Amino acid sequence: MGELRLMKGNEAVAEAAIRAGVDAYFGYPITPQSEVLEYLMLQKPEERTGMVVLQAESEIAAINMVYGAAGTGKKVMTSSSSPGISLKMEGISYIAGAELPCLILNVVRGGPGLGTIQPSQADYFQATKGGGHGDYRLVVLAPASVQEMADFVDKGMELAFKYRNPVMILSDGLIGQMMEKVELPDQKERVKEFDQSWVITGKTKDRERNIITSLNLDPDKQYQHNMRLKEKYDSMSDDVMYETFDCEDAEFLLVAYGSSSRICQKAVDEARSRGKKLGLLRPITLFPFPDAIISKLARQVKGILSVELNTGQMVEDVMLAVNGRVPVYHYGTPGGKIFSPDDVLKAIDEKLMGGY
Amino acid sequence: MGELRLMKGNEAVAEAAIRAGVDAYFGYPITPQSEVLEYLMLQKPEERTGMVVLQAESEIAAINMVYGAAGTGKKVMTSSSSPGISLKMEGISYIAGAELPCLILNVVRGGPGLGTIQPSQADYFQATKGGGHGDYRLVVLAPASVQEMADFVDKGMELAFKYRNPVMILSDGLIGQMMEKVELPDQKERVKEFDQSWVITGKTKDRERNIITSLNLDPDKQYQHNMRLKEKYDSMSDDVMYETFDCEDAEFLLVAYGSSSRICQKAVDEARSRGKKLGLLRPITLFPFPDAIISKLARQVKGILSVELNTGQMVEDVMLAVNGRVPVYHYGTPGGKIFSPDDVLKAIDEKLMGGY
Amino acid sequence: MDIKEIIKPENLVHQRTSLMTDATLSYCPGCGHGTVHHLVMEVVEEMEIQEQTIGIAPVGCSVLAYDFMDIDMSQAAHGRAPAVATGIKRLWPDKFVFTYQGDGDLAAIGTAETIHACNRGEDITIIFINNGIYGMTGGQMAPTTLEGMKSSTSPYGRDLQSMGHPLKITELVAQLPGTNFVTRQAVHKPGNVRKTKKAIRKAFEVQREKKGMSFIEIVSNCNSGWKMSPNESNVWMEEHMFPSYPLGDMKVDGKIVKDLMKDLV
Amino acid sequence: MDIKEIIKPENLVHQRTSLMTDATLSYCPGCGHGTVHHLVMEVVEEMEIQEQTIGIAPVGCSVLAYDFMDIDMSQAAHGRAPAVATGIKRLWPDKFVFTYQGDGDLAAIGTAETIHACNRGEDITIIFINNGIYGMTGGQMAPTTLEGMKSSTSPYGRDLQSMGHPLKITELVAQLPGTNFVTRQAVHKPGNVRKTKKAIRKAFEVQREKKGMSFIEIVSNCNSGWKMSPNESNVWMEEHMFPSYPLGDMKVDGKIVKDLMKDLV
Amino acid sequence: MTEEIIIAGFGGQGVLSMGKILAYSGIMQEQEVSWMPSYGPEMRGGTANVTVILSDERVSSPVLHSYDTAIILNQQSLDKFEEAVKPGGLLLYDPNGITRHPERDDIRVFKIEAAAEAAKMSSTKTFNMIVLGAYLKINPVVDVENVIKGLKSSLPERHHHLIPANEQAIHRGMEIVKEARLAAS
Amino acid sequence: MTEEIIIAGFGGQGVLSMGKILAYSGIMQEQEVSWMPSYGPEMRGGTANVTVILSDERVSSPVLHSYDTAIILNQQSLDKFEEAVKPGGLLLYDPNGITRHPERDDIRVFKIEAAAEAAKMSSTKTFNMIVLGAYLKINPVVDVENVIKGLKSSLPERHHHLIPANEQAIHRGMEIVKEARLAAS
Amino acid sequence: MGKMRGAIVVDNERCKGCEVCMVNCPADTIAMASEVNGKGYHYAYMEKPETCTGCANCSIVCPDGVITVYRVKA
Amino acid sequence: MGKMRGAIVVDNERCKGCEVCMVNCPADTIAMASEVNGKGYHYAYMEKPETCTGCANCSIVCPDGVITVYRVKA
Ligand SMILES: Cc1ncc(C[n+]2csc(CCOP(=O)(O)OP(=O)(O)O)c2C)c(N)n1
Ligand SMILES: Cc1ncc(C[n+]2csc(CCOP(=O)(O)OP(=O)(O)O)c2C)c(N)n1
Ligand code: SF4
Ligand code: SF4
Ligand code: SF4
Ligand code: SF4
Ligand code: SF4
Ligand code: SF4
Ligand SMILES: [Mg+2]
Ligand SMILES: [Mg+2]
Repeated sequence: MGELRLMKGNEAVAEAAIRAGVDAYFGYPITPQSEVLEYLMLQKPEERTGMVVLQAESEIAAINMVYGAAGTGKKVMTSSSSPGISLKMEGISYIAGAELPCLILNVVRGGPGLGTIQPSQADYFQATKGGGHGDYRLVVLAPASVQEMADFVDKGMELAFKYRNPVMILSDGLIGQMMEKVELPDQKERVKEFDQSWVITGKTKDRERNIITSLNLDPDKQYQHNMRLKEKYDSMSDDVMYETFDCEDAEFLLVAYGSSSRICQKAVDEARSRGKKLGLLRPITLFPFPDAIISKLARQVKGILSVELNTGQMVEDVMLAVNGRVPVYHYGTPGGKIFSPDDVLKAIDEKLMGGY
Repeated sequence: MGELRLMKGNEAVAEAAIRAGVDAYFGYPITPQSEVLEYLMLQKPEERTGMVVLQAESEIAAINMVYGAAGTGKKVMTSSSSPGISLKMEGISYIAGAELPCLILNVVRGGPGLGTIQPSQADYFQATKGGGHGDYRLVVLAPASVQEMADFVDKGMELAFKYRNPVMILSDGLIGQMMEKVELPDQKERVKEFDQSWVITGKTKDRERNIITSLNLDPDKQYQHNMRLKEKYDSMSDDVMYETFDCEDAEFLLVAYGSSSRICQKAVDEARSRGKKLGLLRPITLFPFPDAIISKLARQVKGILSVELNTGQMVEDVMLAVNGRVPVYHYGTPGGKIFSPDDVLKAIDEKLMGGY
Repeated sequence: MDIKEIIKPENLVHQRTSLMTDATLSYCPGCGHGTVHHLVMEVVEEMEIQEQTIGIAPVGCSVLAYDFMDIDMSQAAHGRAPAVATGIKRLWPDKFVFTYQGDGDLAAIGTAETIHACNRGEDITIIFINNGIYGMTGGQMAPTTLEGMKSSTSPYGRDLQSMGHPLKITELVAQLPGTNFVTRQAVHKPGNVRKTKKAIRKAFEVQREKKGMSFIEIVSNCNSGWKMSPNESNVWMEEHMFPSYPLGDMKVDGKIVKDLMKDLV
Repeated sequence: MDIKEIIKPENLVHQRTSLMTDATLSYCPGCGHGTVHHLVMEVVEEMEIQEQTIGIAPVGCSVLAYDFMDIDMSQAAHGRAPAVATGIKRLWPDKFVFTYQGDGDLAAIGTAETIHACNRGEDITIIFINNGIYGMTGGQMAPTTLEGMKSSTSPYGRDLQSMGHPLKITELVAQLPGTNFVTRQAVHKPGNVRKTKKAIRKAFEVQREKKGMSFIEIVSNCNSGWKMSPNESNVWMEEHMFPSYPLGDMKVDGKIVKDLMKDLV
Repeated sequence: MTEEIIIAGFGGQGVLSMGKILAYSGIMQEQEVSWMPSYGPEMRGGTANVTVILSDERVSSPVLHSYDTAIILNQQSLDKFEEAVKPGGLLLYDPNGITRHPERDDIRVFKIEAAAEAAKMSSTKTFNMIVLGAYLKINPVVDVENVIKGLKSSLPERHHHLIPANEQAIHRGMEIVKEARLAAS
Repeated sequence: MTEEIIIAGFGGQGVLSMGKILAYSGIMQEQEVSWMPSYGPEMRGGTANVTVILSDERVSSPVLHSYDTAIILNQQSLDKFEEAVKPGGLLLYDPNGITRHPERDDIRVFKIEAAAEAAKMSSTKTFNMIVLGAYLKINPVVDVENVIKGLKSSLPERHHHLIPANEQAIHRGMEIVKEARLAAS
Repeated sequence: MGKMRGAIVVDNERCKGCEVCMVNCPADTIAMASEVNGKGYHYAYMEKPETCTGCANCSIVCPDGVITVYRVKA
Repeated sequence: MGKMRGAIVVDNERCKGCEVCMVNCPADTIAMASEVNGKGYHYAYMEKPETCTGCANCSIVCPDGVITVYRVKA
């Protein structure tokens, strides 16, 4: 068993990054995730593993530093929160277009605009549908615990390199700021060999020069590039991850991710204790979305409630998976207000089981 | 009848802006829409109407100039193309959060990243689901002709002020670069009276000070703000606009907007001439999306094909509207490659009518 | 003489300007932000331009400036206040428009907007609170953080080699042809407060005459970020901040009045 | 003597460096971009550092620089090349990393990245092609466009009052402590070409010694944007661009060697 | 009536403006029109083309992959667009610089020595008007008087003195166009 | 066993770190734990609170709107959280500065004069440990020895000399806590 | 003659006890109360009222603008 | 003695006819061909080969790098 610690989600990400052998972090402070950069700076990672940590002049600079470094085949990451992530949209689209691996953490806060620094899940669309321009997708991982904040750093990097695609950890202020027990992985070595088929580390005599670009002036080439990307995104369904709670005999289903899923777990326990056959499906990957399992459960249950800290975003993906088979509802509180298990239970009674 | 001209879509927007009495344009050059700024500069709008036109140092500066000016109650606009629009995401989220009216033109090009300057419709998600952070929505108008490029400036401003919300004209390089006959509206006066209930033009003795902000540190207030926004967005369904072609007796339906819809019109003509009962629904507003009519048509037709210059975006909204009643397919070419009416006909045969 | 005889309306010498609202300032005890707020509103009051004045609050500790100043205001995205001000001023050239920004806001993320608004010579006033740190977000390193200075993102002190140098952006903008009046002041002592107020007044006069950008840096404390008491922080500021950020006018009436190069190098 | 006797391998004096690829340059006839490309590759060849050199192409006419230079390269988003270069150099401190940027890219949208990479003293080389215009997008006004100069977005000439002043960003970055070598050159005449090559060589040497940022502005023509023939444009450049953008070294070995203030004001 | 035309050649040949004049003429005669150019860096390569549609009805697709008429001004364009002419359609080309002549026999092919003629008229600027005249001779989709009207409303006042020369060029084009080969069918 | 606790008071009272020590102690005794603070500018206002959950099972919701135990250190927090204690639950408060005392009669209410005691012990820093001791007396959710272990692993080595004082404070808290009123039921 | 007598009024409830006024009073008039206000701050008060000259230094440096100054010719 | 004779080879097909080499040749060696290359450009050539000193000025200013220079002691 690895080392046990009580840590904030944000700190866990930072510590896990060092241990995962991440080569560089570039970021800019913003609440509620500044602890990532602060923790890293405190750890002197340049001494622990040689990891480079740099406070950039802005989120835009940070994401473009990530783009530059990622092109050299290194493991690179950044983190921010909602307004800062919006500023990274152009850069993220470039990284996806140039097919570079990297990790981006969004510790979501309430918006739109400056909004509030309280937790929210209102950046679901931005993360899963591509807030930047063009047909691209991110792999989106939604941690629901501090442990997963730590675990998804290495997992995310693995997926990023597997697909040569940016991976986003879509967390929120709740998971970022809370402390839980974390089992930390052992220190990994930083990688020393790079895939010379694409990295830009200097053109050696024994290979052609490598180019990192997302530009294709020839429409046919751009078309082919996009179709290849599309195939790649489709193939990601191999890596769908989700978790089910009490779904075996469920008559009604909650779908919730991240912090909401934690709250929903309690609601399910409570409902079960009252004899109601409620289940919970927690998507762990938001893209690829676990539509197959939802589609399957839609044959079993009488209705589904998508529970989110927003005005209704993931509910669309749930509906697309269900495709009309059973009614799908949304319950959520936007803008930094967090519902309680009781609120969810009330919503279940009103919306989901209302007709029954 | 107004003045007739042969104009590029981009020029039509610029001329229409002057005539609509738009007070200011802030922009930054990017192909394929630089003609908007160029045309305006050539017209000396400061002499024609007093309109202010300024080339900003970046798209980010431009959208924030728009934010500033919009807060004073003036009619303000900007334009860009995909990568530039991605840079505006934070600003757009702020404008939506602060509930300011303004007009944003996106002359979409192929992406992701730098991509290509050829036309594309791959920014549909970004425009309609909110590429920025938080729960916000834009009114999205999709012109399919140079005439509509001109008309939607005034129409867009009207909606922007009606809802105090940013309105996006989602066009593309095809509509922006092509020339067609335009009937230009007469010159409107610039507005001189401003709604003192919210504009910041200097606090006069007879009113409280006005504040433009999207910040609500109190989660309850932010929650209420978001719920009010949500209601506003829902109420926008009053302004749904769409156009139907040959839908009365259609057995199969195409759904396409903007430039795609033009190409699809020809495909419908062709299919009809071959005796196939094909119809076309063209959403004019992409948000609010015309789901009621699609839902209605889904009771009549055997299958629906969403035709887009991308790898499949609007198709999700079509599926959500259809909710499983009939099969829904997607056909599209991403990345700047434009399908021809014949390509569409082939796709119809393969995908839509394949089973019949 | 009895105190009661002195405390009479006719003997009033100084009180909070009525252009400050009743809201309690959200700043930490002893933070210079509050002092500057009062000064700006005093100038607006004295010039009788409340009806023509529009302020821009940044993202930073002063994000809520609009809660405290009784004038029309717009909050701006982090770093974008000069662009927001440009948008307003271009459409309302006869209004008085000022931004109020911190060093992170103005000299990090907002560098481009700062330089270009100055370079365009926008007829606005930028009030720039340099406290060498990101106060709002919990004391991270700012572009203006001094060498060796500790912050939550430079916990072992700012290392010039890896983290870059303290950025003297005011010296840079003073050299742009678009700026008319550029000065650096402080508000920790009465004499400095008086000078700062004069500078703000002058800045608004420059604006009235449409002579270009007026830019006022105010070196200020952030006792929370610096982890000192307010008075300690003011002493530390004199000893450490002022040598790097020397007070005084840099450009007056469009003419440079100081050897900037010396201060820069 | 017959020409054929002269044209023999052993008599070779100068030819295209083999570090340029065979692709035909995408530039307009007579455009200085091509000349600079060759110079950079000649220096890389002479220093024998092809295996250690990584270049960053901007968004601008030189967006395709990676098609022409036979080295590993990354294309960067508009204005962000210095950040991209920072990302690379921080992880590969022993490589030679350079950006190649236009005036729109570097001095408009990329202002913040330029200033901060210079201020951090990143050990990279910025090659900055100042042609006073946005060539790529069809001749719009750039930050460096001269007063009265026509462009597609200043069709009646740049008006300082409404459009701002020509921005001398090189003079600004020369004053930042992070820059070690800052110079302004040209490539329209053989003498200038030779000097520019020396400057590029020096920049790479500075990089080898990790002494901070080396920044080379090259004032160049854009005959398409200026709507002149190549040779006309070069004459016009000498007459109009050089007075505003005077050639010569500004900072050598970390020391300012020129009265920058004079050039600025 | 709907006429779908592609005009293609080198950048400097006035391809885009010829299309524009044609479209403007259509407007003068109360037709619906569209003009869709190729644009962007592909034009740096030296080629330019524009799709013009004139119709009595609302124009549907401004983008076409087959045409009623192709007006071809260089070899590259001939290679690219010969196949795209609809069976029974029209191909008009200037043989100047053409090494491989049109080969299709299911369309009508016309030759116009416009470059040579323009050189003779010592006014290379009117080259594209000669071509236009040739086209209008074969297929009078718009009246010449509407072309003149179109020129008047599209050209700035200070260029109006050039109109007579343009008109002359149009007429010259009408005179010198020759059918190269009749469609087989 | 699952114990859901809210600790609430002024910013300077060590609310967050008390929660942290509790959570760490839980880990030492192989429990599952979560610690969820209020954060952000609401803390500038001067109040701070933290939800701590200790459980033998995986912790579900770290956010709660009702609690087994409320540990209350100022009036504002009492006003806010008194109603949130589950029926039959526990409310522990320091009466210092309290003007309106707890009123519910369906919960157990305990009083701990921790501020006064800390002042007496002339070590205001141990205030929160006194409170913790009081709580552990009433509800020994974790063993004191695990609290000490928790302190050892959460405090940096250089602060370990403070541990005995903390332990003492915990014991003092255990001694001085008083039941204010029994639940009615 | 010409000597000034002053007095200040501190808005106790709004004072944050920062002590900036205190160190900037040339006459050493001000001290901090041992009691705290509703927010828990030791507020400023005139410890030596007789020394105050009404110079307003305290009031203009007070970040929270909670001091009002009065002055008369003594 | 010491006088240099030079010669240049222009890659005609890659020359863009910009004339920059021509104006920068100190010996007035270069002129533009009246024919055009495949891209339609009038390419540079040695009009007066005898004047060329092999100074390489033309070659180093050529933006397209299409000139190769040779030199011998005459
Ligand atoms: C786009 C974006 N990035 C980051 C933040 C987080 N943030 C808020 S204030 C601030 C810095 C404030 O520092 P400064 O401008 O120096 O003002 P101060 O608080 O010191 O007065 C930052 C980074 C944000 N709100 N938005
Ligand atoms: C975000 C973004 N904004 C705008 C553009 C469009 N754009 C491409 S190049 C360019 C300017 C190029 O000018 P400059 O940097 O001076 O380079 P030059 O072409 O003159 O060499 C612009 C505005 C873009 N591609 N991306
Ligand atoms: S954090 Fe610093 S700048 Fe912000 S209010 Fe407190 S002292 Fe002032
Ligand atoms: S447009 Fe200007 S800068 Fe670009 S290649 Fe042509 S001449 Fe050079
Ligand atoms: S008015 Fe002057 S003398 Fe009186 S208390 Fe204030 S600072 Fe002291
Ligand atoms: S300066 Fe103001 S807030 Fe500070 S102690 Fe004095 S009166 Fe109170
Ligand atoms: S080598 Fe010198 S002399 Fe010879 S052609 Fe070239 S420039 Fe002229
Ligand atoms: S400089 Fe080069 S490209 Fe230009 S004409 Fe001479 S040889 Fe040709
Ligand atoms: Mg600061
Ligand atoms: Mg340029």
